[in-house]
Amino acid sequence: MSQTYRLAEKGRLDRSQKLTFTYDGQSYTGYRGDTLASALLANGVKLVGRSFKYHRPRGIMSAGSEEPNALVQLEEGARTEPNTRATVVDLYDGLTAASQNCWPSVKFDLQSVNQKIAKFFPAGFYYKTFMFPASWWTPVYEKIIRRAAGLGKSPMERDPDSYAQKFAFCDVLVVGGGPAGIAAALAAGRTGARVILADEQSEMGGALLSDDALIDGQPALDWVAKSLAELDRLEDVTVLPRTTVSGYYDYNYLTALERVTDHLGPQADDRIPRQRFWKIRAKKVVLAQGAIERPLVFADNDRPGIMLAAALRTYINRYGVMPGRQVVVFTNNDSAYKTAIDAHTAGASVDIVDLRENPTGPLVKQAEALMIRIHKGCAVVSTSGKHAVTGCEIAKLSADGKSLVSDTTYIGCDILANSNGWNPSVHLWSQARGKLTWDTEKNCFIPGHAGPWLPVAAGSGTGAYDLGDCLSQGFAQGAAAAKDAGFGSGEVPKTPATAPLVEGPDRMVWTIPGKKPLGHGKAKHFHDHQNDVVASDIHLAAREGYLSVEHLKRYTTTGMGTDQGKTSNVNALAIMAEIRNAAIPEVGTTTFRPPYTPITFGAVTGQNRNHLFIQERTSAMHPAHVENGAVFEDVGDWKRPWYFPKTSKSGATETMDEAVLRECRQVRETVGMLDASTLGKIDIQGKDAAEFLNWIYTNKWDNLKPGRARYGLMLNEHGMVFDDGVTTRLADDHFHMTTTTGGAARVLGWLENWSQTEWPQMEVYMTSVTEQWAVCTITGPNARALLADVTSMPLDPETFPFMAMQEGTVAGAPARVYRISFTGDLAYEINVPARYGLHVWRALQEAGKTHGLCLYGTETMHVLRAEKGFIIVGQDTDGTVTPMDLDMDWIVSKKKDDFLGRRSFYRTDTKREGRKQLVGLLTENPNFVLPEGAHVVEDVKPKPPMKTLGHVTSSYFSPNVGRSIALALVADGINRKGDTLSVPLMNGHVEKVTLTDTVFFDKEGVRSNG
Amino acid sequence: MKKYSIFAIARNARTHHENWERAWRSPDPKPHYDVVIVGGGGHGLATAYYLAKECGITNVAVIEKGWLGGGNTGRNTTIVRSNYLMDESAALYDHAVQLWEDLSDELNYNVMFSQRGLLHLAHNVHDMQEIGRRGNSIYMNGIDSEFLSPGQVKDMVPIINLNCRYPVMGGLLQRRGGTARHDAVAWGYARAADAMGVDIIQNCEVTGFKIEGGVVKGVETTRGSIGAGKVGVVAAGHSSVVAEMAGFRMPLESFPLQAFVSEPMKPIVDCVIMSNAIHAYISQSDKGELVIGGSGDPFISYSQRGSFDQIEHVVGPVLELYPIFSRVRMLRQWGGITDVTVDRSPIMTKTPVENMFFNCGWGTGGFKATPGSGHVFAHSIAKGEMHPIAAPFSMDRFHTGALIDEAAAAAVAH
Amino acid sequence: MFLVKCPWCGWRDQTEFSYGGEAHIARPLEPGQISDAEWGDYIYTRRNTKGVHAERWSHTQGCGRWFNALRHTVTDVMWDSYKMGEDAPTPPKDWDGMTCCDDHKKLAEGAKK
Amino acid sequence: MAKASSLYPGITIDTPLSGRNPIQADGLVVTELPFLGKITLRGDAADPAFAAAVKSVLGTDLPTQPMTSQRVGNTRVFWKAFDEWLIWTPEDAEQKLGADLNAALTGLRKSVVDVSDYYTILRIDGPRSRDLLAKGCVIDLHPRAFHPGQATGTGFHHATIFITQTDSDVFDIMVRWSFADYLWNYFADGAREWAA
Repeated sequence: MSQTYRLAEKGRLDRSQKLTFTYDGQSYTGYRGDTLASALLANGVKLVGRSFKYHRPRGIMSAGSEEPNALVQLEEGARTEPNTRATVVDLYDGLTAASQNCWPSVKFDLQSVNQKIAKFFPAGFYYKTFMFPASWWTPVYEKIIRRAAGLGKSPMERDPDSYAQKFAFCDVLVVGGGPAGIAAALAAGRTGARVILADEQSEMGGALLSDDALIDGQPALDWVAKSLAELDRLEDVTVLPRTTVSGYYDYNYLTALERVTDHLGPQADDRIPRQRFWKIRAKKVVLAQGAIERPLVFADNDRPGIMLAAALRTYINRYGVMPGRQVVVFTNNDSAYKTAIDAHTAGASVDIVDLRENPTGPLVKQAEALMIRIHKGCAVVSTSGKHAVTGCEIAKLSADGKSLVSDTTYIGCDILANSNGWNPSVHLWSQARGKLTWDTEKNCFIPGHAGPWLPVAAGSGTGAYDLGDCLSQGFAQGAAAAKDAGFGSGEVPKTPATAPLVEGPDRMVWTIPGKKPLGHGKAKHFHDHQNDVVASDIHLAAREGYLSVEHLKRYTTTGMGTDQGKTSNVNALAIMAEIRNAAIPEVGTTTFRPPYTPITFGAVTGQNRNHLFIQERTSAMHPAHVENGAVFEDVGDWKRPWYFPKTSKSGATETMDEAVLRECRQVRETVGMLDASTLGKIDIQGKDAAEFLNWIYTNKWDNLKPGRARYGLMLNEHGMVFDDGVTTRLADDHFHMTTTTGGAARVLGWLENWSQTEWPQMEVYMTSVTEQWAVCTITGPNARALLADVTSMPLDPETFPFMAMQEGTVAGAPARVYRISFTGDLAYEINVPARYGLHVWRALQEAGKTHGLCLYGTETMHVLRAEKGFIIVGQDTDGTVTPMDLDMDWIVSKKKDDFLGRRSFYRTDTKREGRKQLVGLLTENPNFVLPEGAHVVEDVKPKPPMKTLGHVTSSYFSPNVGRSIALALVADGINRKGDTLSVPLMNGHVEKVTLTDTVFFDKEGVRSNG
Repeated sequence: MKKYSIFAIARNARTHHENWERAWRSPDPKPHYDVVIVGGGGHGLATAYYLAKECGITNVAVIEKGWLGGGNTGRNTTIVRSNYLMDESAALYDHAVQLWEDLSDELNYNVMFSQRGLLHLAHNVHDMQEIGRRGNSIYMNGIDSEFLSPGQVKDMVPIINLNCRYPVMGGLLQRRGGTARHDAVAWGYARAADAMGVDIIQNCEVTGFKIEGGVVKGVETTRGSIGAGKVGVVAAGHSSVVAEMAGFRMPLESFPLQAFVSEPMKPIVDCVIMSNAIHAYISQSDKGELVIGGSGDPFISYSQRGSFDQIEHVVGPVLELYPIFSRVRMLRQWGGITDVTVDRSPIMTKTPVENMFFNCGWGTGGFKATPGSGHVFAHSIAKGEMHPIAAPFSMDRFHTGALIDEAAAAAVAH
Repeated sequence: MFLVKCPWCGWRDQTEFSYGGEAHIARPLEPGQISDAEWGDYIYTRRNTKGVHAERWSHTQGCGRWFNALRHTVTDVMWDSYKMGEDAPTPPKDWDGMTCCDDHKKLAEGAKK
Repeated sequence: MAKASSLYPGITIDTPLSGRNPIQADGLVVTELPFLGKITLRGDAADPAFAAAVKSVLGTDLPTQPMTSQRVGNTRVFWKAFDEWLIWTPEDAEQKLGADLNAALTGLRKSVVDVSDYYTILRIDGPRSRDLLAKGCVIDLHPRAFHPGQATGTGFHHATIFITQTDSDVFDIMVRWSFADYLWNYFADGAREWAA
């Protein structure tokens, strides 16, 4: 079978490019310019899928992105994608697609048995069943439902393609490249404004691509080509085909998905992004998206071969496909006559079934002149055919449209085109908070009161279906938009001449009666084809009280499919309105939510994936850490050395525990070096700097001497600790603050906030200098000797005491050296401008060889500080802990009247006795390391629930103490030191623990002098 | 109320489903009710249901400015869990889970409570400490809790990319957690409450309160004055607005929170997976859609929209954890308004106005609590004293400092 | 993603800014003299206005300065911003957030004519 | 590139992008401008004493209009905020300039901080520079919207950047040391589609 249904001449195809593709394992050919849908139809393939619920055979209903039925699994393997509309896939050579949601095949689908028992699946049936026994829901019923769920299959491999984002700015964004959109872009572009014209189709022209209209007496597509050529010459105009504007957000921020290489398929250059996600900020927006045809809701209106009238016309004229031989056009309006005429011209036998008793427009006359059979006042009341439509029965309708008033007549057909009028595409208008108005003449929603960003609409998206109107609106709105954006005088270009559209009125019959009452018998009146929602479901919902549109949608699932109800929503609303005997706008409109058509996760993410997902921040010494074999820990976005495992001569590498034990011992025995560059650092200057710190920290700062450092706790206004660090006074009006690694940005923000908004009169300026300084911390008994090898600074404890700072050179580089300690041992934090960091680290490593230097990472740092009972904010505190809870009353100044957080100490709960307080824990078994997070209880019960007193915040095996140590927040812990409590673990083990002081090592604190 | 069952469906199939009765009436408001519930979402309807069912108070109205279940009930990602850190929260949320387990049966409405398991991922040492504490807290409260190794995480979610930017170091699983069908919860409660005589009045907006001598006497609405013995306000994102009408303020801020679904696909994610470090949570509905949520916008708003960059901030993490979804498409995004307290715990409280009770501040987590919240709130209103489970959640805590700080315990970095 | 007007740098993408909550909440001058309830209100209670909301923003990625702004919280339309210490501008009483500042002024002028 | 320090003999100095080859694509070259001096200056521009003192050191008035800059020889002074300026100097000139500013501003409200290594600078040169920046920059860099000499802080996905246009198709982007690798990789990845 080879393109049997292809017309000889027609269509915008490049017939020199024959393309081969595969559908359901069968090979076919098509041409460049085809969509998958048009190519399938050209090859006589009508059955392309199965519906969601009943697994009814389905075909191609539309020729655009509104398609509810023809969803295919495109490609295989890593590039497979589910639920792809065959109507928007540009055919490329080698394309592979398969039908989905059917098994074993689309022709013989076992689950189509659902049709037989459809009576038992009315809307909402699952809310009424599967409740007995309750325990069966998840393991039994839901399993069955999930087996039937979904449509296509997710890819199971990593996507080999790349994606990009583009931030774009323009004066005028025109959405839609039909006649109105092109006119708007021309009018705006000629003023010099920056214009973006985007259209979802592969070429600009919109409805003109399927039409034979004339503009200024020439084929309209000549005008399109000429206009595009002009737009191309305008420097600041960007024309984007294959680009769907998907979302309209605040302040004219619109998102658009450009399918850059989809039409080339997998053979596209892999350096080019597959799709580009545009984020456009426009000064003005012109919405010219056109209109979508509405299907009629009649009995068994879902068989393959039943399609929208305009879609058939598109297949004939644009794609050169006449997909059948016998056509019935079923309509309530004149526009479908064009389809009938074109089908007739293309050689098909055509019957028109017109709901109207007396259609009178010129198109009707033209059809009559062509001797096309017109059945007036009639409706299609049944259809037949197994895998495709083979015929239909028609009958006369009563005046009220509710019943048949004649016998039925059978007409054989293999295509049934139908039209229930048009819905202007108001989706973006609505997304932009614009109101919608029901046009009672045109029987559709049109843009009403605009949202705050005042977009304008033009063309058939406003309900204007006349080509001249579309052009003149486009020109006018384009010129006005440019003027509003500051370009041009607003002068409107002259509209070229077109033939006026003369159409008679439509006849609205929202539910076409069938041979039996609605819901009786087997016939189904679909309004939502994809989700298998039928008119009788709306009646059922109404009967049961699900009257609001949202209830209706949710109860019946109408409009919830991948097409988001583009062809179904208005029909559903109208049917509900009829039932409720209300006007359609009274029933309501549904909310249009982004995206207009589905957008790939890949495009939304763009480049922000893999190594660009979140930055990996590293210090200046990172290359050395890699060389030294560090294993890294993620601390915020930073990669910090966690530990430095050694590999023995035999090739065995230390485990983390082994490495940490070794590092812990060696630091205390000789000297260790840690990269502390990631700690936050803030330069604070100004004559009120000390006063400012008095407010920020709990302790006093005005009495600190230049060159000296002090530890501080920072509280929020709840009185809870939120950061800590050492701050050094460099000069009277100059401080250097350090913060936790994770808290750096938060603390700077906190300081700026108070300084700028509450105390602007204070003379103080903060500047982040975190990365300015690379920091090598050396600590341990040999630290002084090591440092002495690389500096000429005086290091004797008298000249350079604990908590002091000196400037000088270290390993030849300018440095600030702080004698502060997070290990309790003698320690120096050597700060050098980051450019020298790697050099100084390497110099210290080299010099350290004679001092027994070991490199250590964050894990050893944590153990060593825990040995000394030093807290880590965020680990030993959790935002509910005051300094008093930490037994750090000493750091809370009694001399200051106020500081941030102070007042909260005096609240009843904050000053209460028995709050959770930080204590040390010693396990009964000295080798047992408690899991962090385990809970401490007074009374152990055989099983939970048990009343807990608090939890273990830090827990390690300490080689230097020779046993396990832990810190915990325990209710009334400070008063309970010496008590023995229990820690019951989830595995059933219960460990007895004794509450102790938090300092486990060098309780006298003598080691900090070395 | 005619019982729903497979037999009822079979019976009605014979009459072409033309004889189903209304799930709830559309009554006009009566002049006076013993209790008026302001807000026809899940919590409000549950409150009315339990007032009627357990407290014997059936002269109750639920007034709703839009359509019932139209607020956060119909806009959330349907997750149910009780793996909370603080004892008070655990008691509250597990009370809810216990009610969830029998809810379909109790309401004779299938709310599709699916205990498919809820998995929290840990991606760094701090996360591991956090789930260590959380897992043990949950365990100590007698609630199910399991730690999973990365290998066990992979077994449970074969499509996950363990070695992502922040590698998965472990997980915490609550097997009793899962999802439920959000709309069905509202509809089920509405139908059951209606059957006991509760008037559910939709399209009726509160415009003010009648307060005499510090005691509430009634509610002014767009459908006239309605007298009330007691008033329970369950207005979620609009609680501040309602409180303003009653003359006081609540310690709340309303933030937009967004969620989205993918196109439906054959199920391959059979549990709920949450991640804090790579911020996204994901489940796959019984229709096959991936249901995805993340963090809210950082500014207050009643716009029910939120910003697109929040969506990007969720899709990125989803692809980091599940790179195979790159070609999967986002189908629909929407926003809700979350009423957030500083300690990320709800408020169930008496108010400065006598006989007026507030239930709010559920932030992003209200759906899972629906039955528990309604249950204890109904008992509190009926008695005039807060139910013991609700008592710690009173607004006094913002004066005493006795916060129930779920946020502080989870969201700190080091 | 709305735009925020920095008083110095002009209208910029909201992602460049940090939100700082309700504006004009001064820290109590003598916290020791007020009750727990008053202190609690200062820390925790906010107007949470549905309508025109005075709020603080910082142009974090731009100039780094804090300022105040009026935004309609139903539509997220910002009326205007003003520097710390300055009085808030007053949008017209009929402003429902459905027009942006300049457009509203234009519309109001149009209505006068 | 890592190289020998000219101030401190025998010392190798590095930048966060040491050792990277320029990113080259059709119409695009991205390079690092390493080791430029950078100073954050803060103070009260409305104070005539401050303005005069700064002018005496810089030889030019401070820019007081948002998003503007001044150039004196090889030194560029950028408006960063109403009370904050950023100064780029040639390599190794920052120490003297910082000292001179501190000396001239003694007693006035001010802050002078050397941030030379807090940041580095990437230069994007070529007709595609705007296309590359449009992959992440949330401000409009169209010639009508942004001109040579203009400068502002803004965002590029996760990175905070400071961007200035130096010539018609040349943009200099200052970024924190620890974000330089990220931004560089982003540009490298983004330039792939124009790879020569």
